[in-house]
Amino acid sequence: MREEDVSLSVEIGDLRLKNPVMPASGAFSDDMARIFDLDVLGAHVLKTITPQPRRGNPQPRLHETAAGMLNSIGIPSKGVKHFLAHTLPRYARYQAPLVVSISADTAAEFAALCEQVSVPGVSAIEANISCPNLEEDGRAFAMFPESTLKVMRRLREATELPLWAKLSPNTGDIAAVAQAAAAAGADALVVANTILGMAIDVETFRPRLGAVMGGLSGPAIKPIHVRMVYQCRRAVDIPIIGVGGISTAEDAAEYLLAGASAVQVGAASFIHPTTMPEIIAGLRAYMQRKGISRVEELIGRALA
Amino acid sequence: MREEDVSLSVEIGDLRLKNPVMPASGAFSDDMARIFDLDVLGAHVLKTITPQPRRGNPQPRLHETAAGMLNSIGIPSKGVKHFLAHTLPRYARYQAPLVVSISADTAAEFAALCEQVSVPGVSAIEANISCPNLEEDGRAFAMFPESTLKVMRRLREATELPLWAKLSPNTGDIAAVAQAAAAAGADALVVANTILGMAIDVETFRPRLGAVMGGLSGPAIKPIHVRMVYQCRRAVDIPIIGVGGISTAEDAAEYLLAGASAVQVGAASFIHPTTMPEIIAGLRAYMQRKGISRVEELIGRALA
Amino acid sequence: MTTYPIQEHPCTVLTNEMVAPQYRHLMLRAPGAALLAQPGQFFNLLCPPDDHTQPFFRRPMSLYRLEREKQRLHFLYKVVGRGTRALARMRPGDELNVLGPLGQGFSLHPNWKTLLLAARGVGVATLAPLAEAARDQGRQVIALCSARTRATLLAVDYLHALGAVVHTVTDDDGSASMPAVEAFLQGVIVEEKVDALFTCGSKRLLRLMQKLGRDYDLPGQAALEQQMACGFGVCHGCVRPFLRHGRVVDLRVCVEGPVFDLQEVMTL
Amino acid sequence: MTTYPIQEHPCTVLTNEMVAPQYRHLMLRAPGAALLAQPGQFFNLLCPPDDHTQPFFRRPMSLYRLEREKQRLHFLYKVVGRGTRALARMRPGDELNVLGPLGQGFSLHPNWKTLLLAARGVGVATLAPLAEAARDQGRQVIALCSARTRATLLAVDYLHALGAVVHTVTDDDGSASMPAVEAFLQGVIVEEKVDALFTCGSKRLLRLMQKLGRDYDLPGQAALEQQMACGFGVCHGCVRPFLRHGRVVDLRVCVEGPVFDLQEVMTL
Ligand SMILES: Cc1cc2nc3c(=O)[nH]c(=O)nc-3n(C[C@H](O)[C@H](O)[C@H](O)COP(=O)(O)OP(=O)(O)OC[C@H]3O[C@@H](n4cnc5c(N)ncnc54)[C@H](O)[C@@H]3O)c2cc1C
Ligand SMILES: Cc1cc2nc3c(=O)[nH]c(=O)nc-3n(C[C@H](O)[C@H](O)[C@H](O)COP(=O)(O)OP(=O)(O)OC[C@H]3O[C@@H](n4cnc5c(N)ncnc54)[C@H](O)[C@@H]3O)c2cc1C
Ligand SMILES: Cc1cc2nc3c(=O)[nH]c(=O)nc-3n(C[C@H](O)[C@H](O)[C@H](O)COP(=O)(O)O)c2cc1C
Ligand SMILES: Cc1cc2nc3c(=O)[nH]c(=O)nc-3n(C[C@H](O)[C@H](O)[C@H](O)COP(=O)(O)O)c2cc1C
Ligand code: FES
Ligand code: FES
Repeated sequence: MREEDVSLSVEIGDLRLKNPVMPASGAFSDDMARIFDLDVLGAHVLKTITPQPRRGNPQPRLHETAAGMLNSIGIPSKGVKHFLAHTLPRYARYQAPLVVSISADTAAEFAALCEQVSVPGVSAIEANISCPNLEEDGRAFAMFPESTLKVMRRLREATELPLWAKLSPNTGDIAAVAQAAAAAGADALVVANTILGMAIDVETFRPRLGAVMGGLSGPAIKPIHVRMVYQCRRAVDIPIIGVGGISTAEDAAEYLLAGASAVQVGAASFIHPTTMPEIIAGLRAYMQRKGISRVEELIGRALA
Repeated sequence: MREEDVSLSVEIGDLRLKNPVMPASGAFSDDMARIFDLDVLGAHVLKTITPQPRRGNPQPRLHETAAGMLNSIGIPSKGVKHFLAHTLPRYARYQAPLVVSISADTAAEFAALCEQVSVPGVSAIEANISCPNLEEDGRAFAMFPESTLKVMRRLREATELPLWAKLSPNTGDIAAVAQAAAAAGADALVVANTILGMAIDVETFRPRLGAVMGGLSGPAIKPIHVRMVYQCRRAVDIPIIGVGGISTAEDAAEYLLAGASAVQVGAASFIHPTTMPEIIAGLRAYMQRKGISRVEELIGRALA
Repeated sequence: MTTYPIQEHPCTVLTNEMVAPQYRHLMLRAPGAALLAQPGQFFNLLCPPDDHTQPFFRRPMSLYRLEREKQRLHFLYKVVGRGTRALARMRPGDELNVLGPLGQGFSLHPNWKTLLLAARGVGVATLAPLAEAARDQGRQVIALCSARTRATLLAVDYLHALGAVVHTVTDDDGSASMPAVEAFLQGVIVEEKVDALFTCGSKRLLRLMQKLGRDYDLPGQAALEQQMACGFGVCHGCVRPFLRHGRVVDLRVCVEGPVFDLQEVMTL
Repeated sequence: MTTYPIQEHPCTVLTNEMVAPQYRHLMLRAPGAALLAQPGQFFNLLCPPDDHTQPFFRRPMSLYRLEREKQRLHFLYKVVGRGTRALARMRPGDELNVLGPLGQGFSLHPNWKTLLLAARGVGVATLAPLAEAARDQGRQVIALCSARTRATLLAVDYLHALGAVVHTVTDDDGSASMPAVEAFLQGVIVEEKVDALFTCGSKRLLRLMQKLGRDYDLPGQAALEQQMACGFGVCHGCVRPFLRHGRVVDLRVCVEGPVFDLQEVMTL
C-alpha cells in the first residue's frame, strides 16, 4: 500500500477532520507554532476558558510521578472577553478546526459562556465538565449522570455548534455518565480528563502541590482511559475522542481500536513537542504496514 | 537517634503490629519463605479465597504497562474447605498475625465464608469487596456506599475477629464508601484495590488480557491511591491501611503521612521480592534521620 | 545465619555476543549463590530501560551454562521484544540484576542411560545444561536441534563438545517437517535404546514427543514457557492446566515447573 | 522549508567532569540549530533513567557556553535530585536529547558600557554567556561570585579569561554576608560607573540587587528558576506573579522569561 492510498480522515459528528490527532486542552497553544506547522493537526483544542478572569492555583503546580505527572494548574483564564478580543483572532490564520474548551462553576454560567463563544471561527465547543481542580475534593459535573445531564442540556440549548462533553475518570460509572451526556445531545465525548491524585514530600510532610490535590496524566493512566473509552463505546453511539497517556502512534491506534474516533495528546507533548506530527506520520506507516486504507476501519475494532 | 530508639509498632484497631509493613493480597504466600524470613513482616495477608473452588481467568493474565501492570488473575481459589484443611495450618509456624482475605458473589455467601474463616490462627479478616475482575464490567460491592454498607453489616455480624474492608478505587466517591464501611462496623479500611484498566494489542486488534479488562497496579497508580487514603482519613476515624504502588520506604512514609496506619506491598515484590524487608529497614533509617521515635507520629501528618 | 535459596544477584556482563541473527549469548560474572542453579531452572532478569522506559516485569531466561569455578553464568536468548532488545544492548562491564535460581529443573532417574533431547530454536538453551549433567554422570545424549534456517541453529558445537550426538534439522531444506522428524526420531529411539525424552521450544515438537512417549512407553519431561510476573509462585500469572493423575489441575509454571512430566502437559 | 526555532537536538556527551563537589561541567557536541542560543536562554534536557526509572519531566538548564565553530554546547550544573544525579552519570559518547533554545535571554541596551553581574552558586552558569557577549561587544564586566565555600566557587577562571573583573565572596569567611556584599557593591557601582545590574541564583542577592537598582536608579535584569513541564509556554506550570506597569500579572517563566526586568520580579 502506498502512502497516498491511506486516508486518516475521520468524522466527529458533522465535523470532518483530516486526521484523528489533536492536542488535549491545556497542552497546546500557538506558542507551539515555533516548533512545528500547526496546520498538520486534525484540530486545535485550546486551554479551558472561564467566564471571568481567574488566576489558577498557587505554586507548586507540577509534580512528576512514575511515568506521569500531577498538575494543579487549575484554570487560569483571562476571561471570555479577553478570549474573544485577543485569543480567538490569533487562530484565524490556521486551517485546522478550532475547538474551544469552556468551564464554569454553575450550569447557568456555563450556558452563558457557551453562547458567548458560539461565534464564527469556532468549529466546536468542548465542555470541560470534569476539571478535577475546580470543585472541592475534585467534585465535578461529570462525576454523576444527573449533574452531567443537567449541565449538558443547558449547554445544548445554548449553542448550535458541535458540542463535545469532556468526561471525568473520577467516577464509578463512566458508561452512565456517557449515556447522560449523549441523552442531553452531546455530539461527541472526550474521554477523559486527569485522574485526581496527590503526592506528599516526605522531607517536609507537606503536599507536593500548592492545591494539595491535582490531576494525574501521562503514560501511567493509559490503561485506565483505554478501558473507559471501551466502556463508553459499548454504552453510546456518538463519537468518542480518546485521551490519556498517548505518546506514540501505537497508543493512538490502541484508543481507536478501543472505540475512539480521534485522539488527543496532552503530557507527551511536554516531553517531545513534536509528538503529534510524529503520531500522524506513525499512524500512516502503521496502516500501510497493516494494509488498512481508511483509519476509520480501526475504530472500535477490538469490540468485534 | 539510635536504631533501638525507633519504634515501628502500629495499632490497627485491637491488633498491634510490630511494624506497619505487610503484603497485599495476591502478592504473597509462604513460597516467599524461600526468599526471606517471613516473620520480619508486620502481618501476613493471604490471597483472597472464595467459598467454592474456582479457576480464575483465562490466559493471558498479565500485561506490563508504563510503571505498572495489569492483571486479570481473577480469584483462583481451592475453596474454603481446602483452605481450612491445608493452607491455614501451613501458616501456624509464623509469629506474624495472619490476615485472611475473602470474597464471594453475594452478601449471604460472603457472610457464611466470613464465619467459616473465623477460627483460631486467623488474626483478622480482610473483606475483598472490591475485586474488579469478579463482577461484570468491574462492578463490585465497594463501588457504592449502599452495597458496601449492606455487605459489611452482614460480615460484621458474622465474625468477632477484626474486620477490614478492602475498598475499590473504581468509585466516584471513596470517602462515602469509607464512611459506609465504618458505619457498618469495619475495624479498618484497606485503600485500595487495583484500578480497572485494559490494553489492546495493535497487531492482533485483540485485548491483551484473556478477561479483556484487568486491574492496574504498581508505581503508576500511587498518586491516585495516596489521594484516596487522604480523602478517607478525612472522612472516617478507623485505621486505614494504604496500598498501591509502594516500592520504597519513602513511598510507605508518604502513605503514612497521608493518613495510613500501615501499608501493603503488591506488585513491587514481583520485581524485588525483598521489597518488604527493605521498606522496614528503610523506614527505620528514615525515622532516625528525621529524629522521629515512633512511626505512629507520622500517621496523617500531612493533614495537619 | 539462614541463607535463602532464591536471591537477587548483582551480576556483571562479561560478554553479550550475537551468535546468529537475533540470537545472543550472554555471559555474566555471578556470585556463588547464583551458581547453585540446576539444569532446567531459570532466572528472572531485570532488563535495563529501552529508549528511556523501563520494562516493568523481569524476563525469565533458562540457565544455559554454568562455570562454577570461573563464577560464570550463561544465557542464550532470542531478541523478540522490548526486554530482550534492551538486553541486547548491554555491554561488558554493565550490571545486570538476576533473580533466582527459580523453578523445578529436570530430574534424571538413575536408570536412564540414553537421553533423547529435542529442541526447537532457542529451546536448546534450556536443554544444554541437561546434556552437560548427563555427560558428567556418564549418560549418553542424543540431541535433535530444529530451527528455521541453518543460520539460526544454535549451540550445536557446544552440544558436540559435551559429547552429545547432535542431529540438526531445518525448515529451509524440509528436514524439520514433522513427518520427517517423527520418522527420524522413531529410528533413533529404537536403534539407540533411548530411555527418556526431553523437549523444549516448540508446541509441535512437544506433541510429537508426547506421541513418541506414548508409542514407545518412554518417560519424558518438557520445559515450558509462560508469561510471568513474579517467577516464585505468588502471583498466579503463569498458571496453566495440566493433566495430573487423570484430572485437570492448574499449576504454576514458575514453581511446579518450568519442567513438567511430558504427558502432563496440555497443548491445546 | 520552514525551520522552526525550537527543536529537539540529539547531542553527544563530550565531557561531563566534576568541577567542584556536587557541580559538573557538561560539554556536548550539538547540531547547528542548537548553537543559535542567546545568553540567558535555556534548554530542557531529557535526563537518562536513574536506577531504572526515567524522570518524567525534562530538566531546564541555562546555556553556559557556546562554541559555534566547534559545535559545542556547554552546561554547568549542580547535582541536586534524580534528574541531575542521572545526568552526572553520563559518559563521553552517550547521547543526550536537549530541547531548545527556549525563553527570552538578556537584552543589552547599546548605551550600557559597564555591567555588574552578581551570581550565587550555579547562578553564574546563566550569567557567564552574558560576560562573553559583553566582551565581544566591547563592554566592561564586573562579576561578583558568591558561594558557600571557596571550593564551590564556580567559573571564576572562565570569567577572568573573558576579561571580567571577578570578585568572590563566600559564607565560610563571612564575606558573603548581605551587609558586606551590599557595602562592597555600593562601592563598585559608584567607582566603576556601573550602567546595569544582572543577577541569578539567590533570592537574597536578587533583593539586594533590586534595592541597589532603586537606590542608584540603575536598570537591571534577573534570571529566574521555576519548575517546568513544557518549557515552551503551553502548560502554565511555571507561572508566577510579576509587577508590571504597576499591576500584578502572572507570567510564564519559560516564555516571558527566564530573564525579567529586575524590578518586576516579586520575591515573596
Ligand atoms: C522459564 C522460562 C525460560 C525461558 N528461557 C529462555 C531462554 O533461555 N532464551 C530465550 O530466548 N527465551 C527464553 N524464554 C522466553 C523469554 O522469557 C521471552 O522471550 C522474553 O521474556 C521476551 O521478552 P521481551 O520483552 O523481549 O518480549 P515482549 O513480547 O515485549 O514481552 C512482553 C511480555 O511477555 C513476556 N513474554 C514474551 N514472550 C514470552 C515467552 N516466550 N515466554 C514467557 N514470557 C514471554 C515477557 O516476559 C513480557 O512480560 C523463557 C521463558 C520462560 C518462561
Ligand atoms: C530556566 C532555568 C535554568 C536553569 N539553569 C540551571 C543551570 O544552568 N545549572 C543548574 O545547576 N541548574 C539550573 N536550573 C535548575 C535546574 O533545572 C534544577 O536544579 C534541576 O531541574 C533539578 O532537577 P533534579 O531532578 O536533579 O532535582 P529534583 O528536585 O529531583 O527535581 C524535581 C522536579 O523539580 C524541578 N526542579 C528542582 N529544582 C529546580 C530549580 N531550581 N529550578 C527549576 N526546577 C527545579 C525539576 O526540574 C523536576 O521537575 C535552571 C532552572 C531553570 C528554570
Ligand atoms: C498541565 C495540564 C493542564 C491541563 N489543563 C486542562 C484544561 O484546562 N482543560 C481540560 O479539559 N483538560 C486539561 N488537562 C487535561 C488534559 O486535557 C488531558 O485530559 C489529560 O492530561 C490526559 O491526557 P494526557 O495523559 O495525554 O496528558 C490538562 C492537563 C495537563 C497535564
Ligand atoms: C497479581 C495480583 C493479584 C492480586 N490479587 C488480589 C486478590 O486476590 N485480592 C485482593 O484483594 N487484591 C488483589 N490484588 C490487589 C493488591 O492486593 C493491591 O491492592 C494492588 O495490587 C495495589 O497494590 P500494588 O500497586 O502494590 O500492587 C492483586 C494484585 C495483583 C498485582
Ligand atoms: S509467575 Fe507468579 S506465580 Fe508464577
Ligand atoms: S513550563 Fe509550561 S508554560 Fe512554562
